[in-house]
Amino acid sequence: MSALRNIQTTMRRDRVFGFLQPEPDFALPVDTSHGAILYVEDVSVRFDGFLALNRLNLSVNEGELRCIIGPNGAGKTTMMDVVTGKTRPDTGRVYFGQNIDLLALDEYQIARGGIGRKFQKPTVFEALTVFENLELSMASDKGAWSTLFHRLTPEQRTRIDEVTEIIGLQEQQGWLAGSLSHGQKQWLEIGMLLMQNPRVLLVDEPVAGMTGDETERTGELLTSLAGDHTVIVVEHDMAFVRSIARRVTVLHQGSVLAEGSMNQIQSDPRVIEVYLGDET
Amino acid sequence: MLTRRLFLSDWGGITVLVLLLAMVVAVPYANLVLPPESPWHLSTYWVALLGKFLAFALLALAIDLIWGYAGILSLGHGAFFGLGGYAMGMYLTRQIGDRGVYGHPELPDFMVFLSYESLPWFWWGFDMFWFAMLMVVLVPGLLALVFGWLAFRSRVTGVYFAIITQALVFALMLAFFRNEMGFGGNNGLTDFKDILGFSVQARETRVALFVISALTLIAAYVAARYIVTSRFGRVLIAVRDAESRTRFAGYRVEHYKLWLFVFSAMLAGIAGALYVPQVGIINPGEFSPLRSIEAVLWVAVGGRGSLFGAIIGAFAVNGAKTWFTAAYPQVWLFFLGALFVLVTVFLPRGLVGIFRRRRTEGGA
Amino acid sequence: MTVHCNAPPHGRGWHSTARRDSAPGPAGASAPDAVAAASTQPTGLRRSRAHAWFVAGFLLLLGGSLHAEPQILASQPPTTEPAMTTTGFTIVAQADPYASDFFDPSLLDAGAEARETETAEADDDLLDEAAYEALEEAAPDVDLLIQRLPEGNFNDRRAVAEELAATGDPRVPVVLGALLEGRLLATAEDPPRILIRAETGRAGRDALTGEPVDADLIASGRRIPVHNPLRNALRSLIAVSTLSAPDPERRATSLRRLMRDDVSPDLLEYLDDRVELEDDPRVMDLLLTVRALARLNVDDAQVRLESVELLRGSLLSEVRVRLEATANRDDDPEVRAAAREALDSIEARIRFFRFTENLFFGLSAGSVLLLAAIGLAITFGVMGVINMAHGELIMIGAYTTWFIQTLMPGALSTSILLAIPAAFVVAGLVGIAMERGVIQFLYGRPLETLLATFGISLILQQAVRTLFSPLNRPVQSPDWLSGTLQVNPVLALTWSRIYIFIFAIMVFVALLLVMKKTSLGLKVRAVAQNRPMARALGVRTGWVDALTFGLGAGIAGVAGVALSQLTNVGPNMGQAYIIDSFMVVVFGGVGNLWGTFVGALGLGMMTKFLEPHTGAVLAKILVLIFIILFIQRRPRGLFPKKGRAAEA
Amino acid sequence: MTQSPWLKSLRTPGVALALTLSAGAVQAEDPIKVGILHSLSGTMAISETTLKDTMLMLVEEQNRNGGLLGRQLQPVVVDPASDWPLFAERTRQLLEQDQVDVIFGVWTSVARKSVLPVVEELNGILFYPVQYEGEESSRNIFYTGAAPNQQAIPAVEYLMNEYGIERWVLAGTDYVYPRTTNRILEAFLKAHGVADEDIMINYTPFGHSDWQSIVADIRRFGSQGKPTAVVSTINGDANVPFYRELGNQGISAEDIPVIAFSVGEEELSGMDTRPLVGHLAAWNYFMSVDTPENAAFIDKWHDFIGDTRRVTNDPMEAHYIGFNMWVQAVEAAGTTDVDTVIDALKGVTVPNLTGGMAEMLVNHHITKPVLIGEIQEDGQFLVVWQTDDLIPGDAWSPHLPGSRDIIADWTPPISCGNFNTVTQTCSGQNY
Repeated sequence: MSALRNIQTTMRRDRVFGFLQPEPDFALPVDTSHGAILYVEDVSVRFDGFLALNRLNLSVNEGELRCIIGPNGAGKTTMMDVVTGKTRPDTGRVYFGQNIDLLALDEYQIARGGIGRKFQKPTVFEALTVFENLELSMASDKGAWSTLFHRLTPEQRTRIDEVTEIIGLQEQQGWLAGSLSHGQKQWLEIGMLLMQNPRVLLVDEPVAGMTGDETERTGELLTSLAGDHTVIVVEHDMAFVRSIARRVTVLHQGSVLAEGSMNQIQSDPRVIEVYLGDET
Repeated sequence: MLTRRLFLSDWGGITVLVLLLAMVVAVPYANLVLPPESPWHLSTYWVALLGKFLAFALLALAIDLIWGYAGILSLGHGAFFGLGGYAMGMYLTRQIGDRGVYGHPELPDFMVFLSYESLPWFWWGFDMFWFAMLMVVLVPGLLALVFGWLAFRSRVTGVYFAIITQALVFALMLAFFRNEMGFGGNNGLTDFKDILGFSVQARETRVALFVISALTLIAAYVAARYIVTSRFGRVLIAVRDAESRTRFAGYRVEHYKLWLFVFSAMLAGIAGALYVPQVGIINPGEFSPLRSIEAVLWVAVGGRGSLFGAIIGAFAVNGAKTWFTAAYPQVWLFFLGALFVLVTVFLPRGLVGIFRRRRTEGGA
Repeated sequence: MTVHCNAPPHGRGWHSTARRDSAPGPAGASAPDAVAAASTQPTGLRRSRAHAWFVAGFLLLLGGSLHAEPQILASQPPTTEPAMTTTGFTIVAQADPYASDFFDPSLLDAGAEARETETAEADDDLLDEAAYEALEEAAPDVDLLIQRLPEGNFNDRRAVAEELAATGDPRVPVVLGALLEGRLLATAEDPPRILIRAETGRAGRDALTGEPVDADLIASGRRIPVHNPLRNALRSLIAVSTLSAPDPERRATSLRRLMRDDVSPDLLEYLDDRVELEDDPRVMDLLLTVRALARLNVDDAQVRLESVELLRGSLLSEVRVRLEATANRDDDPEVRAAAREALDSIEARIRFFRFTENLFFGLSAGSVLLLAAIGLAITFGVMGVINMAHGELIMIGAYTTWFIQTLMPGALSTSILLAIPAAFVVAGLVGIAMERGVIQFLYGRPLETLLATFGISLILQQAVRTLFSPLNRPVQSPDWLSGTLQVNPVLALTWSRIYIFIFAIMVFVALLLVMKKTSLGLKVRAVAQNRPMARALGVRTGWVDALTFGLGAGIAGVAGVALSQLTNVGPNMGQAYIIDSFMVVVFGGVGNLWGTFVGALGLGMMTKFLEPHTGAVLAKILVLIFIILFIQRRPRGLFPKKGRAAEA
Repeated sequence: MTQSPWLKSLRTPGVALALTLSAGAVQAEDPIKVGILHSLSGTMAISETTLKDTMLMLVEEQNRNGGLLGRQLQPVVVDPASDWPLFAERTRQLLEQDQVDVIFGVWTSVARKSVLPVVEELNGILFYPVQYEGEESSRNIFYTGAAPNQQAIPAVEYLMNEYGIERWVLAGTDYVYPRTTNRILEAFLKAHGVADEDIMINYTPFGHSDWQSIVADIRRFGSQGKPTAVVSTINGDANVPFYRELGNQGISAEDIPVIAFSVGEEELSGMDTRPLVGHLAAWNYFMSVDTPENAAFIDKWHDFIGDTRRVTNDPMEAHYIGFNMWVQAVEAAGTTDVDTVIDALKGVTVPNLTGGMAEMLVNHHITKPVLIGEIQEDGQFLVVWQTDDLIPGDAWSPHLPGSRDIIADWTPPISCGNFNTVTQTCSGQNY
């Protein structure tokens, strides 16, 4: 615990001469002996006045495919920001496995440590080609010096080609990402996620703006990923959620409203009132 | 293989390099070998002028590297340019030795009449060329390292970064204006005698300096090319276009920015060092915010994000400046101002942008 | 004032006796200070009543803070002064018996004072008449002397003047007074006719005979030149003779003069007579001080001791100097000790006033920063436009001031007041033009706006150079904007600074109201927060942008009006402020007017409190470095905007 | 450092070539070229534009009177844009490209320092018209402005004698001219028995605008019973706020007179003069000086510039003197060849505008009268004092430890700008 405190203090952003500390550049040894890979405990986030997360509690098991739903402003994205280290919560704790305090780490460490994230609005590096996008995301030494003199190994090439195939952008591999269609960008970003081969994937609205069969393929992809990866999907599209979800968590006003199988959720009166109610 | 990577589809760059090499050959010939009456003779005035442009081009290159590829706009690169220049100036001043007007064996003239007893510690070692050259890169590099670390670590970006770099260069200007600083105050350092034993006045030395500047510029260009075509370079573009995405891809963005910033600062320092012996004076004027912003304009005019564009821009704008201030002094500022406006509004990608095939480039 | 003039004689008698043998309290002591201040600062006087409210506020502020200064309290036995109650400022005076230490209420009678000085000229002419009537028979030698005044150089003139003064001829004070004020003329013929031009009008009188002469003759006369040393000499020469002038103002002035060139003891009897006759309490206080100073030279140690006692409260520099001398050189140890002790008590108070002064300097420096930066807080803070031409908008405001002044010479005050709205409109229009012409194409590309506006700034500068020469433009300040509020001899606050401080606050409040209360402000904030949404709600965003930018620019123009009263009006003036302004806004926190307010005053204070220790340049550098480091720690300034928008 | 042989071999012809260049200009019967090197843009344009016009006026007049050596004069105007390195570049352009026979120009010290090596290298002639800090004498530069002993020292003496000043504030902008001048004055004052605590020295940055604290200090410093004066070497834009603050804080010229070395008619025309009235300035020329030469000069100026409100000032007179000296020297030498003219210039005597004669001394400085004027409401000066005879300019101040034994004498046998009379050596010139 005290060790963690130390890390926490040394990594504080306002620590000016932190760079004198050796950079803790490690693939995090995650301890998931109790099955759970992600704990969110009592997390609250407040943006001047407005309470985005209100004592949120959430726990996701390894290899699980978890869907998180909830009306706008329920705090879905904020939750992801907290987990990936973009937003520092005012209170609460976030653990990766039992042993790693994510609040003590920076984004890049969390990412290297095995938590990948896909944004709500697809963000790819538009001035780079599809190939380069995937190459950059690839799990490898990402220190400044090594990238300067980096050469691609054949294995890495084949890995990139595999992923390109998975996301079905073979013929676009040489294109600038900026010239892809919306759906293709979504796929590319998922592909970049795969290149990182993370333990946990946080996927924010993967099928927004996708055609029917694109949506279907995405669903298949995500389900296939679940198992050796843990997948957390935030989605509005109830049909999609129904099609893939095993376990669903409903957020409302920054805290968990209900959790369970899709059927339980749909039958839950509170959920119907605050959420499904709106839809019908 | 490497050369392929460096120059593939960089026709502009190749052209510029060829031109530079041509100058390296032609200028010495035209100045030293051809007799003055020959129509092709190039007077020393032009040699010095072109040499100055080369130094500016190097500065522009340094700015383009961070602005064009990492989206970091520094309005304070004059600081590094000036520091490099002062390091060189201090060396040249020490070379004067006892030939100063007061004939003091060690102290520069301005120290004699400000009645210094002995040489201040920060002047030690500058009588040695290698030490001075080391300082030319170290001092700007160090400043960039500390400043950059502070800034990038706390994610000071875009506009804020631009403004505090401006504050930095402004502070330096005020500081160097102070005579207590021991750098000659407003007068700066001047009346240099020789460099490495060659008289700085001699035409051969000037030509030599010109050649060295040109070669340095070429080397710097190749190095910069290497960086931007490496994976490092692609990370930079990623940072420029989608910084937080890059973070989530596991990159420590601030490190990339920092190292690039330091490298760029060092290039600027070298540019300053080449500039000083050719113009024969270094003074706090180099730190004036106007200078730094003007340098940014060179890059904007040439075309940001294409290294050779910066070189073209530097030559174009300074050429225009030389011509205007000689022909129509009053018009010059109007022209310069208009240039700023027009380029930013109508020509976001500069002269190069006209020729190059359209590429989607975001960022600032 | 008038109260005193027709006060009953016994009252007067009591008054003076009360003075003579009771050690006066602070009020008594500081009254001469006030007169001193007043007489050196006629404009300050003329203004004072109008500013009573401000002074009162300032006084209460000081009074409040003073109680924190024990040694000062100790040095001041509380006392109620008869003088106090006559001042028309009774409330405050009684509210704080030490009030008069830092502020003399009698200043507030300046209104009346002013009326007197206006009538004074009339009195003068009467006085002159009197002088010539007092002249029984012709004094040819004196006439010759007067006619020799034009000859030779300044030193010859001085010699003649001294001879004249020695004659004791009644005309001499009049003639020398005229010479002093440059109203003494000499005609070309030989021997020259010496003429006196009246203070008002173009007519005058003959200096020898006193009979009036016509304007043409006056016009033909050449002014007899005087320079500073001669002026000084003349003042001393006529000082004694004007001790009996009807106008208390003149009496005070001459007493000041006597105080300067230390009084010779042989003048003592005359001073004693004056004390008997003096009816103006403030002149009386001054008179007593002068006499006390004179008495420091007498042989009787007891008398010297008394004088020291009487002088202890005074802050006048002359008094301090003399006390210093006494403390060091007086042969009686008791007197020396008393003088030293008096000095220490004075010094203690002066230290406090130094601090107050610094505080004021800081505030006023801050208010200038505030004025310069506040327009930027709109364009940069609210709209995110990096307007590098901000400084040039300030310059435009200043030039507008100059232009209006040249349009209406003579009407200084009105021209300044007119300039405020005018500058707002002109600069505002330029701003709108900039926004429509260039900036609107650059939203969302802040760094491009930076470059473009920088270009505009260059164009504006050069435009000014070509339109009205590269030379600076002379902008004059009306009387009420120059001079000082002489709180007491050691604490003088310059009016221009005071006004600019108040003005800055007013502008700030006005802007605050516009942003918070008006529909424009609402729309501005709406657009700033969510452009597309605002547009969807039917806000004409383009129009709002233009107006907002215009507003920011206009305020910059108004700042220009204020700055034209402090510094150069020239093509380069803008550049002096641009960087500081940005520092203030960034330091205070972008998009937060209060941040700008606190930032400006804070930085102003910091600079001014550093300056005494580090010097001007280093202070500025340190402040810059401080800001740079501060931004590292708090990238969003003092009062950051939080929220997801800000995070991204 | 050993030089590579090819450089050695190249150097000698190089130098020879440079010499033939400057000589080559003389033969042809084309017009004589007069280079004018004054900033027409940037911050210094304020002061320098006027001098450019002055030169054009003088050249035009000379041409009207039949030119020089039967040849017309052709002015070559360039703009160094207040940019110090650019000054050096433009000088090179004038001497190498345009091959001018003489250059008139430069205002600031730093610009002169930047030009100096070029003029010496290319062996040109530069007439420098502005009062400066001294401590310099170049074979190729002629200093027609005042040296410190022709402005600062007499001014201080005047204040000592006429005003009986005992306490001194030396206030200046932080650059070389005020620094040097104040060091000289400090030494001078101490030599005259002024105690340390009676001297207050203060430096401010260029364009300093917030004078509150400093003026308050001056007020306190002046209220210690001893007569006090301010000797101001404050430069350009900083003056307006300075005098304003003085006026506002109620410091009159009678209490604490300020004597300035950089405030002249031109500067005053851009100020609200009221706060300055009664304060002093020391120059070698005032527009208000009442001599026929001056009257004629002012008329010429007004005709040329077409605006009777324009003023004349000291640097303009310096150019007037310098130009006439050069013309005389060229006529005497019968050629514009630089070396001949430089020799011919020594001892040349021409009338100045204040009724005296200015002589070019062997140290390339000239003799000048010193005038002290009180500022009047109309922005003119009332001359209150004037040296009885002309004062020769000192290149090296005897009051500075560094330059006490240095003299400048450009006549044989010394022929050196900084000759150390103790060591009998001439330093700095050996290249």
